[in-house]
Amino acid sequence: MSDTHAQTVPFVRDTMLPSAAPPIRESGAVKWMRENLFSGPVNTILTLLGLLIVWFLIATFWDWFAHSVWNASSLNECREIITATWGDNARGACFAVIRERWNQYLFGFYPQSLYWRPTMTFGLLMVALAPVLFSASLTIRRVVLAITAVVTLWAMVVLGAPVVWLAFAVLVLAGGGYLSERNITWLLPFSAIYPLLGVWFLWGGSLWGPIFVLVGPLLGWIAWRLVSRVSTLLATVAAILVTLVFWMVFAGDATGDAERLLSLSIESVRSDRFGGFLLSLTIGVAGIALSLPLGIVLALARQSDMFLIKSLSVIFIEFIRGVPLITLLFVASLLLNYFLPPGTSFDIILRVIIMVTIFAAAYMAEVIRGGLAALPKGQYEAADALGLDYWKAQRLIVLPQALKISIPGIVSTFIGMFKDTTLVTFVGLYDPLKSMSDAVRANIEWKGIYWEPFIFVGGIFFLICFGMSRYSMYLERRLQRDHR
Amino acid sequence: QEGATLAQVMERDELNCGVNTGLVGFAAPDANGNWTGFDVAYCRALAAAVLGDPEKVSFVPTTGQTRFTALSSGEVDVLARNSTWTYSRDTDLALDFVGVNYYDGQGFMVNRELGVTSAKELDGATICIQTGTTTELNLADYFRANQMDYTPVNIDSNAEGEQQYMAGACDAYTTDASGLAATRAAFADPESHIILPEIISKEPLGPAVRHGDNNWGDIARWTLNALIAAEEYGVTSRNIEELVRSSTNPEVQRLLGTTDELGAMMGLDAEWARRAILANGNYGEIFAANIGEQTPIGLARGLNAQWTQGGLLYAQPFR
Amino acid sequence: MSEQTIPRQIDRSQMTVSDEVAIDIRNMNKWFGSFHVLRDIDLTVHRGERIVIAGPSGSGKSTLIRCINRLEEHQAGHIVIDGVELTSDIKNIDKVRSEVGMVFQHFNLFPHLTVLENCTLAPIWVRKVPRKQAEATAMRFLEKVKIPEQADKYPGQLSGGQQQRVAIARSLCMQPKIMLFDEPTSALDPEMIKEVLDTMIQLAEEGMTMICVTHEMGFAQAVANRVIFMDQGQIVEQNNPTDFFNNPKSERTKLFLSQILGH
Amino acid sequence: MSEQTIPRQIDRSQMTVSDEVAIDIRNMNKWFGSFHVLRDIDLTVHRGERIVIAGPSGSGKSTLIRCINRLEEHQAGHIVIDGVELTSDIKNIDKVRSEVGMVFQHFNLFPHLTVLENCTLAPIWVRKVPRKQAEATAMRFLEKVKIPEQADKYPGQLSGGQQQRVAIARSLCMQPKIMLFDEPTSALDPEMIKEVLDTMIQLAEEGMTMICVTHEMGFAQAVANRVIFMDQGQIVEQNNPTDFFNNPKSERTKLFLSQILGH
Amino acid sequence: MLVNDQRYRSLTFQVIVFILVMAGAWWLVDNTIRNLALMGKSFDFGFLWSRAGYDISQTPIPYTADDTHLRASVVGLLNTLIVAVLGCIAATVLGVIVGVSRLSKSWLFARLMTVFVEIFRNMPLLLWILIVYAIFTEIMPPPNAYRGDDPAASMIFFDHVALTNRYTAIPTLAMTNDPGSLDLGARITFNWATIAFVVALVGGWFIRRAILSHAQAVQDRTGDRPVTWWKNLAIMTVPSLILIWVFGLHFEAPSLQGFNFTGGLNVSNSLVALWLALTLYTAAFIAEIVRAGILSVSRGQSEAAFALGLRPNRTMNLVILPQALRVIIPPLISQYLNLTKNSSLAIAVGYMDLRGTLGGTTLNQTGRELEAIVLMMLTYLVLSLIISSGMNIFNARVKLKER
Ligand SMILES: Nc1ncnc2c1ncn2[C@@H]1O[C@H](COP(=O)(O)OP(=O)(O)OP(=O)(O)O)[C@@H](O)[C@H]1O
Ligand SMILES: Nc1ncnc2c1ncn2[C@@H]1O[C@H](COP(=O)(O)OP(=O)(O)OP(=O)(O)O)[C@@H](O)[C@H]1O
Ligand SMILES: [Mg+2]
Ligand SMILES: [Mg+2]
Repeated sequence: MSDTHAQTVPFVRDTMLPSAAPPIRESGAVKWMRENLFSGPVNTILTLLGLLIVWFLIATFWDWFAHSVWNASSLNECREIITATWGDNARGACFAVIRERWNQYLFGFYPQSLYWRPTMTFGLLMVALAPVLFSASLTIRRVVLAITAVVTLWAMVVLGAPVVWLAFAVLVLAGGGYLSERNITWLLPFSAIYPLLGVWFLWGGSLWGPIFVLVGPLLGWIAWRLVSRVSTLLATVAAILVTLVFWMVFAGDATGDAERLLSLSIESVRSDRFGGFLLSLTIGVAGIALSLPLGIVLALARQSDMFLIKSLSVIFIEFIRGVPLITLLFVASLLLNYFLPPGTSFDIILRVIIMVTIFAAAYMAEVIRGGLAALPKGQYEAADALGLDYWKAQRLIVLPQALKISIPGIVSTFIGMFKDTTLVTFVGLYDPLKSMSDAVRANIEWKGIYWEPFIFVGGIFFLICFGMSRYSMYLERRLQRDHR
Repeated sequence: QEGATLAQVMERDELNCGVNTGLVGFAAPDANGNWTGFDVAYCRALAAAVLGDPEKVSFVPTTGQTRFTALSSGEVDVLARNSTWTYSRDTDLALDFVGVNYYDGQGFMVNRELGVTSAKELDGATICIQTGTTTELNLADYFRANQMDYTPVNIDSNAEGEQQYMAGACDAYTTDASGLAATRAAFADPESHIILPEIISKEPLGPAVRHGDNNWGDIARWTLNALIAAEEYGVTSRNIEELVRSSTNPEVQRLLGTTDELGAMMGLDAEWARRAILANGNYGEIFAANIGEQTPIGLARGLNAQWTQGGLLYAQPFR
Repeated sequence: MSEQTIPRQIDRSQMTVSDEVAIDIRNMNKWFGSFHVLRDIDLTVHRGERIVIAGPSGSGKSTLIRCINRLEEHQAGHIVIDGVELTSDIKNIDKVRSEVGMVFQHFNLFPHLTVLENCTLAPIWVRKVPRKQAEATAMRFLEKVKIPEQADKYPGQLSGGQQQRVAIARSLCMQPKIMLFDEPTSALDPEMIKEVLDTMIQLAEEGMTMICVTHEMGFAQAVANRVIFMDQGQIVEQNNPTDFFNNPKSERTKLFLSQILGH
Repeated sequence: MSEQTIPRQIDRSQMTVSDEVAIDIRNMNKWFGSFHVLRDIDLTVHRGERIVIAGPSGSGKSTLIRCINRLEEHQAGHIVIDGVELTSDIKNIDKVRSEVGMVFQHFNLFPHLTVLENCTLAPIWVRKVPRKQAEATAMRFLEKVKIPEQADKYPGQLSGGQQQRVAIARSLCMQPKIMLFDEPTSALDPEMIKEVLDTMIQLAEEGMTMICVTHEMGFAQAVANRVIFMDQGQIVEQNNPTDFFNNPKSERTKLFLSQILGH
Repeated sequence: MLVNDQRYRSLTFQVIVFILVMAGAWWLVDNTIRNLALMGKSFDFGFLWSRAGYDISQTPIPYTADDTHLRASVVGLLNTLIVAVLGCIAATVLGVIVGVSRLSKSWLFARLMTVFVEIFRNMPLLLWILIVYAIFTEIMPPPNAYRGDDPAASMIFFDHVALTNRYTAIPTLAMTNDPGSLDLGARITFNWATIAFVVALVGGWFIRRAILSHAQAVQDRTGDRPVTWWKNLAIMTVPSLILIWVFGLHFEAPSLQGFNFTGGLNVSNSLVALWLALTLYTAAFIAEIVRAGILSVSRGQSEAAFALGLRPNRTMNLVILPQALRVIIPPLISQYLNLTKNSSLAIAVGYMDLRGTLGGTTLNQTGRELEAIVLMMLTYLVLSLIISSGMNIFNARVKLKER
């Protein structure tokens, strides 16, 4: 054996070497530059190209931004100011149009005296979203709610909200903050009724409407409790029937009667007054809220082993995904009346929301299907073995995990949908991008102004979409870490 | 169906009126979303006649493409969106034009610098044109008839047409002469644009309703007639109260409902025409307030003068 | 490996077998498509029995025990659990499932729920036990499997052995009368095998009816009162562990034993 | 674990060490950013030597052997492989890489190619061997690692142990003079470790120069003729395996050995 | 009871759903029939054969106002396809460049590309279409700026391309020896020269494949791969060069005549703007797909390849790309699908695509909204199905084999 070890030189280190600083070219800014900017000829060229692009962008746009005018009442006045201040050939941006018309870009034709209502609605939306979106971390919740509270209340005061409503907003915000500190899930009931509240705040009218809309499911639930002793399936059918019958037959009259007995209404605002980002957000938020459950149902149907259900869902999804959204919007605006009983006609915004929802839901279904498919079979089996029935297993075991996996996809579907709300311009609604800008430009003062509205509207879209995508990335990382 | 529209409107307590998405002078929302314009005034008059309140109108902005569908699908009760009365629209599209509120014709606007003085010189030009309008068809016909070539630049809305034209993306902009005038009026330098003398088509513009509900058609028609007749008889929004009391002209009396219950024949009350006129004044007042020579749009009455003034406006007798 | 894993003296005092029949399988057959996985299975398990099923891979062991709580459907024959016959009647299936606990090779814990939530989920939603009470029960069983201190962690934060013990506790929380184990230790590192086997032995000592697919022959010898050997979807041999290991009858069993104990 | 894994008598007849120097590392230093990973490494390996590198996690073992075929660049000192110094000269790097085979912890097989294609890829494109011949060679090495029958499968279809053996065969197909192994068995299940170690022993018996980072001390004792212990980026102790294990000199080595052999 | 039996439960449920769906469908159809009757309309596609009467600015096949609505719709469909195909090609090229650049070691350049991606992904496509269109109409000079002795604007690419605010005038190809055309009927013609070029290119491609497989065979036999690039180059170019010479093919540069440039091809700005906006927007998404695809191939793969002595470019071709492509191509194709559907925003710039003709002017002139929209949706649906079935075939072919 010893021959094989002939070469071994026993070696023992008695003093450990200290760690030394790297050679100069291995550290500091020099190294950073060498590695990140000038490592190799290709990268050097790219870096120079990058510098060139940056320089070009700055050179092209700097003047224009630097010479911007914020205070003028028409484009011509802007031009005069620019010429007067920076000389004859100066070019400059005229952001005065934003200053003058910001209200239209944000609120459309919503009555000025009621601007506080949409503001409050979207402020309270944050409270309603807290248990859904911000449940991951208390700090985030605190920050979001604090900012929301300050901004909302400030804006409401500035916009002249009545004291009663200010008090109401303070109450909800404070309550939200308190509950979020204690146990965020207690806010869920508020999230559940928020959609109705939101509709009421935005459109106004009688509070009895939303109340009686709520009563429907309540009665349905009672029916379910009563019948579920006999059969779950029957109970479900009964619950749905009771709800629908109540809505169709009683709700309308009841609202009128109740309103006569005790008037609980605020000034109502018609749909055609919605425009700008108010319209985009309304459609976007409603679409998001509705498309997720619909998408889940479609995804479950597509994963089902019942042939008919599966085929129906596949046909639906593939059909919706196969046609452009704009054609669906055209269906909403041109064809829906063909498909409904003669004489029915309902709000165009509602129709658009339905179409946008269906469209997003088809995409959502595919995203969620990916999440469902990624779940190991063992999870289903364990749920079965524990005696959970299909719906309980889906609700408690499968969906929470599948949705978590699909967060990035879901959020990018949301972003896509929010961006697509601009397409409503093609059915005659006043989206912030095209119709509203056209309307602004239809006035003699602002004729010919393009870039500033584009920048303003684009900037807001960017903030919202970029924010959403970053938050989803954060959420994803966070959920991953939590459960590992 | 017969009478259904009136019942619906009454029940809704609001008139749905299809208008242009934005054509200065004819229909455009201002910064607060209040609609004004020549077509808008008709809608208000109709609402006043039917519902007693000129404010009870919901204006549905329609594009060139969606307007007729909006009407035939019942989304709007009446369409007052400078639409041309043509044979195929009246028959095939199943619309009923209730009259003409503006006699128009298609023209061209070009930049003065171009040095063009006649449409005949437009051979090879690029022409901006709204899609889905009769102008698109007229243009094709005109250039073929004169054996000229052109490149159409299809646009979606008047605002966009202006933008394209202003930027020089087309040599000429074609649409109804009234629209051209309105557009030109809104330019910063109207002087540097000229409207060519050729009018290449007849464009009788008027409100339209659906086929099938003649009663509603009557109401729409006679509201328009009431406005026109009022001008003919000198009934204005200012003197109307006085005339109600004092007018001895039987036709005026019938119009204003002081004698004969004409309104009842259509299912309205006696004072319907009075309210219609009070809403924005008679035809002449509406014209003057929205598109007349005192306005930036500055249209002359021309063909749209009363027949008594050498124009084509001729209200059927109220009898 | 086998000797080491059963360290302590087993207390067989509680481990009595009653006459009551817990599981009665008659003439059961199952096909996957046209592949005949289980052939004419006859098996009666009495309350308190601890049965170990062994056999080469693919012999249908997992399929057999999965049929017992109807994770797989059988196509011919009868399976009667505690007097309830497993047919396609959902009521019966539900009843059986809530009386039969199952532990899987890969634990199949719910990763998005804490250990405690894993354990209380089924009691709360299936048995409709109040949350407080369910949590108390769960803690009792977590103590039994010796990880009460992990109750608020997520499964992903535990070692494999701990996860498997949580899986056992989760099943126990439904207070099943019968426990099925499908190779509960084969996905574990050697050190962790022991802790899981300990837990299972403890269960056996308390008189639980158990059917266990495993290759841990030490465990089989120590605990089982019957070892069943399966091959090609059939029960080839069954016997008490002593005779089974020392005196296998069938050739196939001998071959199998030589492979499994050989290495 | 360590004893069992080396089952058979090792044949040391071929395992002679020549005087020729295969790898000569002098004063080599490496930094990651400002972190000094390797400090003053001096190491001479002769042709036919089998060196095992051990040491706590993060001590720089992987980095050291990755420097040897320039997967990492060293910043000071010299590395000479078979007379070729590793500098940033691409020619030299290519020459060295085609003479040094490397096996990774996670196999890193190409999942889109069959086992055979994995093995023939480099010979065909780097050595420009005709395909027929490359395939013949590949089959020879696949036989040597005992999986010729899997040649047409994809890596995803093999078990971990089989995959690692394919990885070894793939390296061998380039007919390297030196083989580097970076914890080749640490991602494997216990049963699979043996089959991979067997393959490595076989290589050693055929006189391959090997540097192997591993914690399989049984393997080290049986095969290595030198064990190098690293800590904090430096070589703390090197010795023949007998002395290294029975008589460690440095405190750190003792501590490490007590941990690794203890469990 | 049926619902309590595992076997019949799903059947029962399906029957219920089927009945409900049928009832719903019947309800819709019934409503539609009643509505049509009320409006005095019918459901027939006869209008497609009547005279269209309107002009289209860009007609890939001959079309005049006298043609039928059907032909107008086909022109629209071709326009859709043109912008979709051009967009897909350009977006892929740009997207791959940006995606790879994001991984570049040049920090600055990589950051710039990130900014590009984020900006384009997070703003609505409609905004980009409008902005690009506005850039063209507002910033480019009008054609008459090119007029006169001292023009305000000058043509680029050696006086061959003129960017104007209404179109981009590019040279056309002209022939001195025109071989005539093949008439396919319905006034659709193919020039024989075009056919000759297609044949030459397709033939060249097959020959190239033969050369490559020969090279492969030689490599398999001897180990050395013969150099093939010059053969390939020759095969792909020489026949075309000969054809160019035979037909006397040359560029005819546009020149200003009257109002506009003539002689060349005036590509309308609506097409250019739409194409550019679709390209930029989709490229941002493709860049992310490409980046994710490349990152999905673990570092271990390239290290293993390096350790085997493979050079970086070979590693890329033989190891990284084949794996990355599997990840990249499926989402890439769904981006193609999105692009095709998004091209329907052409309406914003007045580009007469399928939606502009069939779903726009035709719909409006004939008042056949039901028929026109149904037809239009079906056409888009068929396009999508074709694209996605291509994707499914690809997926099935490249699926990694696993245990
Ligand atoms: N869902 C299935 N569909 C089709 N065949 C299946 C299915 N599940 C199992 N099989 C087949 O049935 C046979 C028995 O499988 P089973 O899992 O019961 O074997 P096992 O004895 O548990 O093996 P192991 O020890 O590997 O777990 C195997 O041949 C398997 O391939
Ligand atoms: N690419 C890198 N960049 C920065 N630091 C690195 C890099 N690779 C390794 N390191 C650091 O260098 C040190 C040595 O790493 P190395 O992988 O060589 O250790 P090791 O001895 O192989 O440990 P293990 O047994 O865990 O594999 C570690 O602290 C590690 O964090
Ligand atoms: Mg099994
Ligand atoms: Mg390492």
